[in-house]
Parts: sequence; C-alpha cells; structure tokens
Amino acid sequence: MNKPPAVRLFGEVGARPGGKHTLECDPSDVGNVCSKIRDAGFDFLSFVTAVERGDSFEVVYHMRNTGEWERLFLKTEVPRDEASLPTVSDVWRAANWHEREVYDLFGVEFDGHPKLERIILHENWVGHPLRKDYEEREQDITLDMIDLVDDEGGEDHDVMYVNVGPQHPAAHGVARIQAAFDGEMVEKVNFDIGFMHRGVEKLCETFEYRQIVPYYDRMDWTGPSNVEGAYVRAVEELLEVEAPPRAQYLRVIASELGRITGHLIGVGQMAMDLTGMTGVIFMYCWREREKALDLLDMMTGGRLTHNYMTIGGTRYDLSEGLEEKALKFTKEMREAIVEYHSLTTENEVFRARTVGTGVMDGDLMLDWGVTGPSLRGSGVDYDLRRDDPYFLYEDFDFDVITYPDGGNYDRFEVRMDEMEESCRIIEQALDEMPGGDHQAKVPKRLRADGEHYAAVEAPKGEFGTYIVADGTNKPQRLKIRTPSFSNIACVEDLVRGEKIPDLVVGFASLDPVFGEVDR
Amino acid sequence: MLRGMATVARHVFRPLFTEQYPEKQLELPEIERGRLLFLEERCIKCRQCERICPNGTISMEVERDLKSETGEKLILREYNVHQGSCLVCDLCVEVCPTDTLAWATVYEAPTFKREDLFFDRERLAWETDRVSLDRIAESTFYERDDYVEAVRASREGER
Amino acid sequence: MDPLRVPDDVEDHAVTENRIVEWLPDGIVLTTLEKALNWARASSLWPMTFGLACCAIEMMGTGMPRWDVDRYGMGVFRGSPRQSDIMIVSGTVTRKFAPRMRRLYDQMPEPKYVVSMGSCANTGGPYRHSYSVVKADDVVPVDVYAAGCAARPESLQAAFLQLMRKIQRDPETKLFEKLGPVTDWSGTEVDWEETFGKELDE
Amino acid sequence: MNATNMTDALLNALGIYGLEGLPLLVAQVAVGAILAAVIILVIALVTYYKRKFMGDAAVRIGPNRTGPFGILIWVADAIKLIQKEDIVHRDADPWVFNAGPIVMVTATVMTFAVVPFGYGLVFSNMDVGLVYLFAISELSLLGVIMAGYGSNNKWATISTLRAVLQTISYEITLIIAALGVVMVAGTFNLHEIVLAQEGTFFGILPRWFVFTQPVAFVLFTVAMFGEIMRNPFDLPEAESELVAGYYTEYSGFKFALIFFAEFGHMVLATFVLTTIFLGGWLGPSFLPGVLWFTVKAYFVLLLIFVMRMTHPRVRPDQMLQLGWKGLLELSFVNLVLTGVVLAVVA
Repeated sequence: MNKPPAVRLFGEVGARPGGKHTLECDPSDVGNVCSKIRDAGFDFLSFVTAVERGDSFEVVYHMRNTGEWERLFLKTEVPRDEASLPTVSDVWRAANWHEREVYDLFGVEFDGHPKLERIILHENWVGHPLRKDYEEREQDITLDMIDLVDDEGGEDHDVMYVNVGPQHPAAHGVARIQAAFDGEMVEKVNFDIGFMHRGVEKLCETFEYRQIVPYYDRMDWTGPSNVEGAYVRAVEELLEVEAPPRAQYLRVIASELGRITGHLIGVGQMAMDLTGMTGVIFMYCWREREKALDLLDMMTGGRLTHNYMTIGGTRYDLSEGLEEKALKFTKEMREAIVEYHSLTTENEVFRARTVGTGVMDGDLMLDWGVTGPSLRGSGVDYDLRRDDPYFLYEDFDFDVITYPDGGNYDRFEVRMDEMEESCRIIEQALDEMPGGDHQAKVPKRLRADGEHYAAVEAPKGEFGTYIVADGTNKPQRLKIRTPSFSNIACVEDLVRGEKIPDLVVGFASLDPVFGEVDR
Repeated sequence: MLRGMATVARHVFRPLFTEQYPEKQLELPEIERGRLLFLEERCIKCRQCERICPNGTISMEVERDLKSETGEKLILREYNVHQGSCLVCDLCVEVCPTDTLAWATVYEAPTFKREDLFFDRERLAWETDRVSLDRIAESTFYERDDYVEAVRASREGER
Repeated sequence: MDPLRVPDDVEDHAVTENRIVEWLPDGIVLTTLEKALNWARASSLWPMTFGLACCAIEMMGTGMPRWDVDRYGMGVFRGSPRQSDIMIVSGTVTRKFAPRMRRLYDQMPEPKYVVSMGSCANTGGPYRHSYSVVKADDVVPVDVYAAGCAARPESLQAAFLQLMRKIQRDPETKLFEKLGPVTDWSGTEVDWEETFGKELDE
Repeated sequence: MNATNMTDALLNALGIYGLEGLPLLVAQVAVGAILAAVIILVIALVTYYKRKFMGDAAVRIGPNRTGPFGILIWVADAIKLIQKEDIVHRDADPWVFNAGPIVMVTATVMTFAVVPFGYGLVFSNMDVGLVYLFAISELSLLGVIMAGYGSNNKWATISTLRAVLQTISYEITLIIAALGVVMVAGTFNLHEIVLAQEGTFFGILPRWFVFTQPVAFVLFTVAMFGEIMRNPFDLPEAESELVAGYYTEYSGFKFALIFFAEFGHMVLATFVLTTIFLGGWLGPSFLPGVLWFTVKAYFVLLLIFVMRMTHPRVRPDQMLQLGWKGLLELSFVNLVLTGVVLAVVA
C-alpha cells in the first residue's frame, strides 16, 4: 500500500503511468478506467477540467481516496476538431456538473451524458470562451430571451413550475432554481447557474502570477482570506518557495478569522431563511462579524478584499495591538455563540424544522463531491487542515467536527462548533507566534513550469487551484476548483420530496456562495 | 424557546452597536486602502505600476525628450487613475520603487456621473493635496513627512 | 446596437417628474407639495433585497446593526421589486444576468432610483476585460455611483445621502450637514441648476 | 360617563342631544370617521414603534432622522407609498386585484367597533360582540384570497392556499377557546365580559379570565398567532420562501393598505386578548381605565414582537398537525371541563 496509487493502479485499470500521481489513457477507455479506479477505492472526484495543448485538449480528472488519503490524476487527450469522449457521470455523480462545465467552456462533448447543456453561459452563447482562439463578439442576449418557466412535464396540471430566483430572497445571490411543486411538495429541481460568471479563469491566463491573488478574494466574499491561501499554496508548491513560519502563522490567523466570518454568514443566513427578515439572529451574527472584519481590516488593510497573502509570505506583519484585540474578540465570540445557540438549536421550533430534514448520507455526499462542513455534517471525517496540512496547521491542536445524521440541523451545528474551534486556533497562533520575517525572498519576475494542484479547507469546503504553467510568467491554464460548485449540485437529491420551506433551508444549509459557483 | 426570548429581551437593554455614520466616522487603521494618491514629484516614470495593475486602472503616457532643459530624459504626459475600476489590491503601491503611490484612508466618493470617478493628472494632484495630505502627514505608516511638507510647500508656491 | 443598451424611448428617470404635480396649476401649493413629496421619497427609500456579488455582503452589512440604514428609513428591505424604491446594483453585472436585471428594474414602480455600488457595477472593475461582464449603466440608468472595491458601508451610505439630496433637489438640506455642499473635483461648487436643471425642466 | 356607547357619549359631550333620523345618522357617521381616524393613527404609531423596538432588540437604533426620534417615519412611508406608481400587471384580474386590499382594510377597521377601551368607551356595544368580532375579522381572509387570486402570481397562489388552510385550522380553536370564557361570563357582549372580570380572589389576584381559564388563554394566544399570521405562524407571507406572499404583486397605495391591514389585525388581536383574558380596562383606580387597557395591550404587543424576532416559522404540515391534532382537542376538553365545573358550582 506504500506505493503511489498511480504505480499500483496502472496495470489494474489498463492505463499508462504519466507521473507520480498521474495515469494516462485513451479517450475511449475513460469510462472503463474510471469505474475501475472507483472500484479501487477512489470515492471522491474533485474536478474535471480540460487544458488546451496545441491541437488537442487534455481532459484531466482528479480523484481522491478519502480513506487512505491518496490522490490521483487521470489524463486523456482528445483532438480539438472532434473533441468527444465517454462520460463518467454514471461513475461519480459529481462528474455531471463538471463535465457540463467543460462542455460549456471548451466545447468538449461527453457521450452518454444525461443532460449535456450549457451550464454557466447563456444557452444562446456563441463560442467556447476558454479556448485560446475564442474571440469576443457581440452576444445575442436580449430582454425577451428570459424564459420564465421550464415547461417540461407537459400536460401534468397538478404540478406547478416555479422559478426560484435569480432574484429571490433565499437565492443567496443569484441562482435560478427551476422547481416543480406539487402543492407544497417539491417534485423536482433544476439548477440554472452562471449569473455571476465573470470569466476569472480566462482572465487569469493573461495575468502574471502575483496579479492573480486579488481575484481570489472576490470569489468567496464571505471569507476571502482562506481562498487566497488556495492560490498561494499552489504557486508556492509549484515554485518550491517556502514562506517563513511567522508568515504561515499570520496566514492561519487570517484564515481562521475568515472562517469565522464565513460561517457567521452561513449560520445567519440559514437562520434568517427559517425566521424571516425580522429575525434577530442574523443581526447578532453580523455584530460579531463586524468585529472580525475590524480585526481583518487592521491586519490586511481591507475589510472584504484583503489581498493579504503574497507568494512567499504575507503583505504586512502583525499590526500593533492586534493581539489583545483578537483575544478579546475570541472571548466575545464564545459568549455570542452561546447566545446563538439559545436562539437556534435550543429553540423547539428550530429543531422541529431542521432535525431530520434534508438528510443525505455521507457516501452519497462524497459521490456528489460535497466537501467542507456540509460533508462533515454527514459524519464523514474529512478536513484538509488535518489530512493534508498546509500553513503549518499540523502545529495546532484542534478537533475536526463531525455530526452523524446528515440533516440540515447537523450541518448547522458543524458550523457553530467550527467557529469555536477557529477561536481556539487563533488563540494558539497568537500565543506561539514565531519571530522572524514575514516574507521570504522571492524573485521579482516569477516563472514557473510544470503543473500542480493544491487545495485548502475554505469555509465552504475544498478550494483548490490547478495550475498548468508553461515556463512563462503567466499560467497557461488556471482551473479553480470551488467547493460551492460541487456542493450545490447535490441539492436536487437533497430536497426531492421535501416541502417548499425545506427547499429553501436545505439550500441554505449548504451555504453556497455564487462567486465560487460561477467564478 | 423561552431562553431565546430572554436573549432577545436582554438585548433591548444592551448598549447600541451602531455607528452613526455621517456624524461619527470610524478610526480606520493606517494601512487601510481607500483611495490612490499620486505624488508626481517622486515619479521616475518607470511604468511599473501601469504594468502590474491587473485591469488597466492606471494608465500613463511618457514621452522621451532627449533635449530636455531640466535634464530629465522622460516627461510624464498623462497619468490617469480610474477610481471607478480600481480594485484596491495594493500591487502598484508595493511595486513602486520611489513610494510615489500611496493610499489614503478616504473612502467616500459618491458621484452622480461615472466620469467623475476618473482621475487625470491634474485632478490627482488636487486630490492628493486637498483630501489626503493631512492624513498622510499624520500617518507614520508611510514615513514620508518630509516629502509631504515639500509637496505642500510647492503647491502653495504655485498659488 | 448593443442589445443591453437602454433604449432611447425609455424616459430618463434620473429625477422622475412628479405625476401629481404635473396636472396641478402652477402656483401656491406646488412648491410646498413638491417639497413634502420629495421629503417623503427621500426619507423612505426601501431597497430591494438584491445582492449580486462581493458588494452585496457589504450592502447587507449596511443594513445590519453596525451601520443601520434604518436610521434613514431605509431599513425595510423588500423582496418584491413592486414594493421597493431603490435598486442597489451591488456587484458584477454579467451578460447572462443583465436582461433579468433590466426586467427587475422595469418591474419597480416609479419613482425609482438606482445606486451603482463598487467598481464592478461602475465600470466592470476587476473584470472589465472579461468576456461576460457589462457595466451597470449599460443596463439601467444609474443615479449615484459609490466607489470602492468592495465599497465600504460608509461609502455606500455616503451614496445614499447623496441620492437623498438629489431627490430633495436641495443642496442645503439639513440631513447632510456632514457632507457639505456638492463640489466638483476642482473644489468649485456644483451649479445645481446646471447639473440637474435639465431634468427639472423636462 | 354612563352611556355604554362611545358615539352617543361623544355626541353628548359635544352637547348634541336628542337627534333622530338622518341627522343622527350623519352625526354618527361623522363621529365614527373621527374615531376610525384615531384608530388609524394608533396603528400607524405602532408601525413606528415596531421599527424602533426591533432596532433596539438588535442593538441598533432604528429610524431617527425623520422628525424627532424619527417619529415621522410613518408619515414619510405613507406619503411615499401613496404617490408611487400603481402597477396592475398584464395578467392580473384588475377588479379582484384592486378590491382585495380594500376588503382587508375595511374588515380590519370595522372590527374595532366592538372593542371596549374603557368603561363605556366602545363604538358599538353589541350583545353579540364576540360573534361579530370573529365574523368580521374573517372577512379580511376574503381580502387575502382576492389579493392572491387576482395577482395571478405563483407565489401569491401558494401563499393564499396557506393562508386559507391556516385560518380555517386555527379559527375553530380560537372560537372554542373563547367559548370557555363566554360560558363563565354568561354573555357574548365584550363590554360585559370585561365587567365579569371585576373583583379579586383573596384580595390580591384579579379575577381575570387568564387565571380562571388558563388553558383557554394559552390556546387562544397560540391560535391568535396563527390567525394574525405572525411568527411562528407567518407562513402566508414567509419572505424567505414566498418573496412577499399574497401581496407580491402589489405596489404603491394598495400595498400601503395591505400593510396597514396587517398591522391593524395585529393591534386588534392584542386588544381582543386584553379584553377577553386580561380584564380590559380594569385595574387599580389610580390610573384611568383607558391607560390600563393601553398598558396591557402594550405588553401583549411586546410579546408578539419578541415572538416574531425569536422564532423560526413552522412548516405547513407542522402547522396543520398542531392545529388539528393538538389545539382543537384541547379546546374541546377545556370547554367540557368548564361546563362540568360550572354545573358543579351552580
């Protein structure tokens, strides 16, 4: 079992080894190989993407063995003109949306996919923007192209088709859920995302390495400092730069503060969806969040868009007076969490509404590619901070919170408890802050070669960056693996047969952020 | 159920958390990034800020003048900062070798027209002078008191 | 023609003419009535629960205890566009979303106001070279632009105050002592008539 | 003030006696209009107070710029809503759509006629006051149905269905619980129900029905929350699910009417609860009766506000379960027990 999986598996699954963690195979074999890989214990598909290599597309699959913590890439090349290969959405459910995304942005077709349509861009969009030869043109999208209701289902008059969103109080941004209601019952939901698609991946191909960091801030706007880590970690590992320990500790503090702010929004919004806008719990959450934002502001110079982590360190050293303020904050935060509990989990109505609704078991969640608190709410003990340590997280003593039942209530509780753990980590980091410099020496012009994937545990789950560098000072392709994109894909299974209120709450319990979903 | 109601009732008697904005403004940390300032006298026209800016917020026009009387080889024709698209990322300030660029902790800029967010050279100078020079002078973060004094003196001289 | 551009026949709503005042004869009650109406409009701007991107978080924060826009009477966030007066374009407007945003705007009853919040809505901001991003004023007519990325709550509040001023058409109004008179970038005071006079006359 | 009818009392106070026929009618209408205006003012002030209190509970300020302490905010809201564009969208049924809010407001204001604010301070001292109250307040449900149906909007439809379900489920409990009180008091007249609560037990505990009919009180309160559609039973207008419920499509003045009717309903509920269970205007004589009434109603209002801020809303099926499988049975048990006790005592 000590051999790297790629070496161990290649004979078994009928593929060529392409590197330490990489297998290669022919496009026509993909379905076959993938089901064998899955049988070998790789139960989690992180992402599927494509990279343009001259006249062909290289389609990359990234799998994870959550039990033994092994990772594996599978690569296959399809010609540009007839880009088509078999789907693996029957092997991992998670592949469904990822393949649609590749189809949408690259024009690679997946045979046998249940619903191969554009997922992010408008259905009338011309061209595939992530192809290198894509030319921007006037897109034919006008006012009267708003299709109000998806009328598939024909003459079934008992079912009411309703658009939840894109502008809806519970849409958490801009998502469109085409739902079919039978009375109060949710029969079917169909997601339409991409309203916040800003084309970051394409933009990043035109940027130098250090210009990309601020764009990461703007993806998860509830806890930006974690997300910066995803990029910084990937680039540092690619360039083999190591940030000094002080910088790592500072990054941990920023990340955990970001996690608190992110979870406060997640917790508050879910409670607000349950209570209505008159509920006070969201306001109380914001009170603590403002305090955390003040700390981040002191630390990074920005309230929401920090751009704090640099390649090889952090932008600023620990500001004066931050330590005592942070300690005061963690103390107040713990008191506030007790208050939140008195308003939510100790409330009978809250329990009646959340316990036992939106239940999904851990295996199915993994199959959908769900990560983060939503997965841990289903009892799967999986946290990148512990399983794949970064930023010296191995120095810290913290618990990975899991709750067994996988309902809305459990996901809520995981977030509440994780905030307390974050407070603990912040206190430890401040206590054991090492001296030294906060920025390593990094060449002004960064050039990288090779490819690398690294991920961090963001408030929503595994936030990863897959960089393909070609030796210049700009990445050739930057794939951003965002947790929310995979997380909300499971909503259609999560809410089927539930009531309308539970559709809203179940969606909120996954805590999606649409900057991440659509990028 | 009752504990939740007690929590709410307790909060009625808590001190208010609100900052009454227009009357009271927060003390912002010195490193707060608000608005970009440009101290033209320091600029060596190296164009690094223009290059590092991810979305072309900064644009400059430099002319080569070999027969210049002042001895400077490069003349700055234009220097524009479009506040309306600035993403306050700090890259330009970091990259500037002569501390020409700086942040002021000024954030209010409501305008009725989009064009008003566009700062050309003249306007930047005015902005630097009026809005933010005091704040920079008070700030120890940038360590440039002498420079601020010099700029102010030169401006007063012009008038 | 850019399909997302505002059609020419849509009336420039920036300061919408008051319907009641229109058919009243010029004279005694007119100014007082108009003042009262404008005061009411400015003091009771109900925003739409309309969040787009990063700035939406700051917009939410502006409604929350720390900044509390309810002080200006703006605390009633309405989910339905039919009941809201002000649309805060709080984030990036993408090509896919733009038609929807226009529809939301059309669903709002007159008089309605739009605040463009943050760099993305102002100019496309960080994404202005992207293939899928448009500006807010390509889609809807904007009254006030709030700068920042993401715009701080204070910045948004300053924009609200400016908007209230614009609605009241009174540069000297007491609500806004802190902001002082409206000046252009060179420090000279804006000629109110010149800036808004056209809209007043129409 | 001996007259038990506020209209007559006011006319008497103005020195107008012995009117008959048409002049009497005109005078009554005029006085009624004035009193209705007072009620409207009270409700408007309650909207202001609600915003202030909610602000307080959320450690923020609430309106404070319009007028001293922001007290004119409701004026601004009202003026603004009245002058807003009135949209009747293409697919709506204009007659039903327009009539809905009017029915709601009329029903709400009419119900105040039988509420006794003090000794003799009642607009219309009917013998069937309680029956009238339940009957007329149900009319506003008709308004809700009209609004929801006329809107031709899917959210409004779902909301209307919920509203009807909820009102039917809780109305019965509400009435049966109130019947317990009626049995003890021996009358449907609200004025006399209050009078029946005079006196004290053992010289300390007032003889209010909250103490003699505690089960009925609890049932009535819960059913009342269901009836006025407030948290935790605010299913019909659930903002986070149904956008704005049955009034999603309303704008401007009609929205103002609906808003007003909702608040009116809430205020009415506090008044009724005060009258039936909390001894109305009764209290130690160092304060006038109207003030006692106000104080009691105020605390009931606070209860509604705090409930609204604290509790999540229940799911429709849970709401039905509670209504039909819990409250209804209990209310009947209470009714029978009251009868038995009364028979024994008699």
